[in-house]
Amino acid sequence: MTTEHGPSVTTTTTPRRGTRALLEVRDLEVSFATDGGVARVLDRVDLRIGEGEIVGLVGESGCGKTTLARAILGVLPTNSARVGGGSIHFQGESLLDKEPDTLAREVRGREITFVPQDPFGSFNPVFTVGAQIRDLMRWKSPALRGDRPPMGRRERQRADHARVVELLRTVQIPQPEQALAKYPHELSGGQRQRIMIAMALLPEPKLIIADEPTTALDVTIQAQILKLLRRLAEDHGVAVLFTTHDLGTAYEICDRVTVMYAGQEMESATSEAFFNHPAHPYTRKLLDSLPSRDRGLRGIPGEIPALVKPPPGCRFHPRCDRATERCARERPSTETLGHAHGVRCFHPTRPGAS
Amino acid sequence: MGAASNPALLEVADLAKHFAIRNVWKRRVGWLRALDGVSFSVRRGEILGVVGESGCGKSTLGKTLMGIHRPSAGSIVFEGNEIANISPYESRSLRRHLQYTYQDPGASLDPRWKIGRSLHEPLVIHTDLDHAARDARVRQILHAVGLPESHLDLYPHEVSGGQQRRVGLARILTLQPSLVVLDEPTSGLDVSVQATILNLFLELQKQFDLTYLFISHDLSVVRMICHRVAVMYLGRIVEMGDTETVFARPAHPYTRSLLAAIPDIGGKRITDDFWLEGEPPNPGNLPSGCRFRTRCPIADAGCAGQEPTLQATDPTRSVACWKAEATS
Amino acid sequence: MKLLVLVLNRTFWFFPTLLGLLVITFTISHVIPADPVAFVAGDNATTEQVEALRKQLGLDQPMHVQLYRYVLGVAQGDLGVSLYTLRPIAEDIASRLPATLELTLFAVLLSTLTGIPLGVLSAVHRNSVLDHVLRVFTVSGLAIASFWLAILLQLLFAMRLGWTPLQGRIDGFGPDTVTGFMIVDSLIAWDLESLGDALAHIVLPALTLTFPAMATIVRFTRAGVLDAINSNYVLYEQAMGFPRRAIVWKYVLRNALIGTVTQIGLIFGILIAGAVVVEAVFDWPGLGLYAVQSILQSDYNAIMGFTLASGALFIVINLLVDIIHGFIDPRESR
Amino acid sequence: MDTLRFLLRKLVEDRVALLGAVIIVALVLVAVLAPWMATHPEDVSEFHPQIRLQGPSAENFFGTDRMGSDIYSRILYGARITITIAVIAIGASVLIGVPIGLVAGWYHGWFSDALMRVSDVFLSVPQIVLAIAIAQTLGPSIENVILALSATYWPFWARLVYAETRSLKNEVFIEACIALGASPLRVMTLHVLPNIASSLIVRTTIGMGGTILTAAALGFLGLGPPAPSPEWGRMISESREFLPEAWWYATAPGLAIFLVVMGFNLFGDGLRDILDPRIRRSRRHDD
Repeated sequence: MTTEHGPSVTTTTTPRRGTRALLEVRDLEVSFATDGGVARVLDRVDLRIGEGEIVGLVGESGCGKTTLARAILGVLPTNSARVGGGSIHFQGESLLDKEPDTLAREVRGREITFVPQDPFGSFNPVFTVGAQIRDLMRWKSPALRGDRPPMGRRERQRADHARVVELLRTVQIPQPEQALAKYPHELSGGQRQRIMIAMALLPEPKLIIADEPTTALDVTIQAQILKLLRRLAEDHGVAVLFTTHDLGTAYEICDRVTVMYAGQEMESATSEAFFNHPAHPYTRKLLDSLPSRDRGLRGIPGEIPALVKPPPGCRFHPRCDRATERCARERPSTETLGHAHGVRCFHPTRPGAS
Repeated sequence: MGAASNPALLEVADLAKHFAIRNVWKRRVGWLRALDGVSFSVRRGEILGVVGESGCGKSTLGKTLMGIHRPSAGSIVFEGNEIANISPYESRSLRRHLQYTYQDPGASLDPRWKIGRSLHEPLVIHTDLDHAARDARVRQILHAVGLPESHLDLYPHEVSGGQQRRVGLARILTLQPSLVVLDEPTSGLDVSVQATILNLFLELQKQFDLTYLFISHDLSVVRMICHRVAVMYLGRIVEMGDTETVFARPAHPYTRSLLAAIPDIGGKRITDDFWLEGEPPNPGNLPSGCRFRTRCPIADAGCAGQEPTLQATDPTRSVACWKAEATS
Repeated sequence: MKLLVLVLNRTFWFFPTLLGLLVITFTISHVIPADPVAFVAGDNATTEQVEALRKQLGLDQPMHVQLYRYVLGVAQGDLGVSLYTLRPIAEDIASRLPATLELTLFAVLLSTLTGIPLGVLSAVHRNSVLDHVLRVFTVSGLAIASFWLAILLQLLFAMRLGWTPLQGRIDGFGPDTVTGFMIVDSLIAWDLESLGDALAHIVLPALTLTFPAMATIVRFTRAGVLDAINSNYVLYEQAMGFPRRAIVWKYVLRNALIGTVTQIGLIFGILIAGAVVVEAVFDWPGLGLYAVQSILQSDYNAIMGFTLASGALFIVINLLVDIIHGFIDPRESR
Repeated sequence: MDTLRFLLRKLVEDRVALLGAVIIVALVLVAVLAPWMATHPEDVSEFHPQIRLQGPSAENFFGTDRMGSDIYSRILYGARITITIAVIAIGASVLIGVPIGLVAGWYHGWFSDALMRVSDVFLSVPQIVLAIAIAQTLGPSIENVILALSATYWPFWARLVYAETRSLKNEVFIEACIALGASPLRVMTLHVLPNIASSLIVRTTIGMGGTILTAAALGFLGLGPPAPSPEWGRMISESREFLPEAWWYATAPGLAIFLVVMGFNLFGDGLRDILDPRIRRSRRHDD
């Protein structure tokens, strides 16, 4: 095993915190109405994020990771998407049962915040960065929380401003006051993403959902942002759901990784187990397809299925060399292989076997 | 890599492309030096990688080679003929064997033309073959890139991203090129498809005797398939040499930071280890001397004076850095 | 600074464009063979009389001299004399300009104040009853001939119901002229009777003009809002739990308005064009009525003066639109 | 052929656009069949003062006008004038505007700038104003209305084609053709024109509506074809003296204009929905 996937991963940080569940997604189903018919983009998906844990949600294009992120936030496109079943519990409360207004007021931007994929288009182009942050604080300032001592408006604004400037310094914006006066197009992509991260931290959330936050950036900037995100998440004790198509980035910052394929989650494990002892055939093939001098170039034959007419059973079975008739008939339930290592496969690689 | 002794197929010397920066009066207020004195040669049969981050000029390089941009200075000699400063239309006979594939090959096909017609077009422009002869050639190439003939009757948007790349390749292969510029040929592809496409490049290289100029930001891919590599930063080559040498013992601090930024599963985490700070300066307003010095951890006062040029540090590699001796 | 440069750049193009327009109108009126002098002099004028008149009007000179004089004249604010009344055209136009401006501005105000919110609502409630009603409304607004609508309104409100005056700008003498705008002047003089009278007179012609202008505004605002709603920044604002009302009426609207503002030039084009026929129907003493009277009198010079004046007005309005655009869109850098 | 069938199928799905198409087809039919459909075809030039200003009846569907002519028959013949003016004027504008826009959009330099400046000058006046000036100088006739409209409307197409060509020049597939060594003529005719055709068709359809309105306004102002021509704008203008009693006099031609313009606008809108969501790609900027 380890010989095949490079040197063993040694996690210096033993699974931190993460023992109590912060977010639990169970059997979530989401469908989209498309021109070609109804596409079931999420097919009974499970996901768990512990407190203060950085969870990587990994998968190739069309696997549903962005849809899952948007479903948790409650911002699926209203006219085409429909939640068909399952549950999302955050701190023990069901998010799907909350009124949309309550969700927007009390959860989004307060308990759960968001770092977008596209730092270029996600700022409103006609307002200064400062104006957008001021609005965020007007509605989401931590000073507005019920458990904080009440403050006058002036006093609160002063405290908020100080907090904004301090956080911008923390994300390495050298001159925060000047940056606030600028329009988004006057800042570089890296700077914009740093400010997005600061904005995600401003309301003192419990969970940040970062949807491919480094995909649009160059590798050196990506490295800086990943480093920053990891440090800040640890300092602030905030959990992060980090979606990415790049296994390498997931390796860099995640405590745990869940991999998805064509709308189904396949495997979920600690980073150490995931990269050292992948159990699902898809995970193994995905890791093998990374360019490497030792292995040469190995792709996965076949193509990602169309979600309008997905293969029955395990959606990976047409491309899987371990697939049996049963795989085409039913979807495997989660099998627990070791410490928090779940895999949805009838024929996983079991620990010890090789 | 066995290609070292082969003659040069493409010789590029001091190539520059400066875009004018204009104010609202359309008066020039400065130059954006997208390409600032680039020299290299590509030997027959090799794969030369060009790597760098956005804004480093690697795409401008590809487009200047193809004649889409007119070079501001320098020369491009392909198969012994000077082709700089001649429009692609006027020099089409000289350029027939120099072809270019786009980052997004789907977008390089006319959305209103069926794939078959697009595949015929290069032959219509460059040859006098009749329809039947062209068709035979197109079908042969289609087979070589692993596409079914039924694709001839489809529109570009009806095939997947991986297949669009195959179509893009087929389109230029009909002309039997000797040198193919591959511009970001794997960006936007899923890893499971990427390996398949890269294998196809390697197979086609053998089958059609091709030479590649492989422009990419993905260092792990470049490392896999390129014989030599040129690292660009803000319009200049800062390091060039055999892939093995450059990746194993990078001499330029920028190359080192690039390599350190690539996630390495099982290796050291960049979140613990990465040191490069700041972002590239505005290419319209470059620092004096070495253009990397504003971000360089080992720069000193000397670096602000003269701009370093490429100097050979060992037989297989050269570096543009005043402090290369001290660090390699 | 950037904005200042922009304004200067736009202003710079004002004069060449106007000169180009001048050349076009001159060409139309002089190169096309028709002898205005013979027409003006009448059928029983002697050859000497015609030649004398020709000399008086400067039409005996070679073409390029005439053009040179014309340009020189326009530069000094002289648009020549009416072939019919022999009065200076520039004075005629200046005295009629306020009436047209009052009418068109009133219509612009009416159409933006109603059109923008309706456009936003129909985008936000896409495919609702309101949206469908507005679609019918906008399509008909752009399909109806304004002179016909004017007649229909007259027929209903003035002739049948008698709620408004049939035509004209005011009954009696009206307030003392200060700005030339009846409504403003009667407010200045605090003459409420005149104010009511002025409003009663303006309502029908203004409504006629408002209909197509408002249809245009609703369309563009709706399209702009839909564009903005599908953008990534709205997704971000939703994901961060910004209040829905603020997202629509602050963030989205500001972006959508950039598109709408660029269309105000177009809308003024609709209004000025509409004013020609609408003023004729309502006997509104503005530029349009002047143009129509000149047409009936075959007064070439006056028509050219009118063309030039409305061209200049239109160019100025587009200049203002560009400047406003520069203000509300920080990305503007052309 | 495929495209045509696709278009027809989409059209049947979009009821509103279909309604537009039906109106346009009806207009053409009416214009062609006017001599057979008219109850009093001779009334285009003949008068019957003894039955002037009669209300609608079985004999005169839309009543009679001030000369006692049958308004229904005159409206049918008016359709011929409307169609002639709109088709020829728009056709000429397209023929002038499209090549100018294409050349100015493809090449950079003073010549392109000059072409666009000239069209800007034409666009700096509301169209009807310039059309009034031209039509007035030339004298009232169908030909002159057509001339006035063509002279004022071509810059619209020049502008549209110019803008579309400029943006297409940034498209990767056009660049790929240039890199392949295709001649400018080849790229312009085989790649650029077909790709702007759909927006051109949409604008032309909607432009028809606008042109018909302007032509009617010229007629209303007495600048159209002279009496006794059954031009719709002129008929409305004639009716004004006899309001409010002869309400039918203005109603029929006004409704005719409204319906026809509505037809073109609805059809154009529908075409836009069908043709525009084509496979548009985001433009990539140079790295």
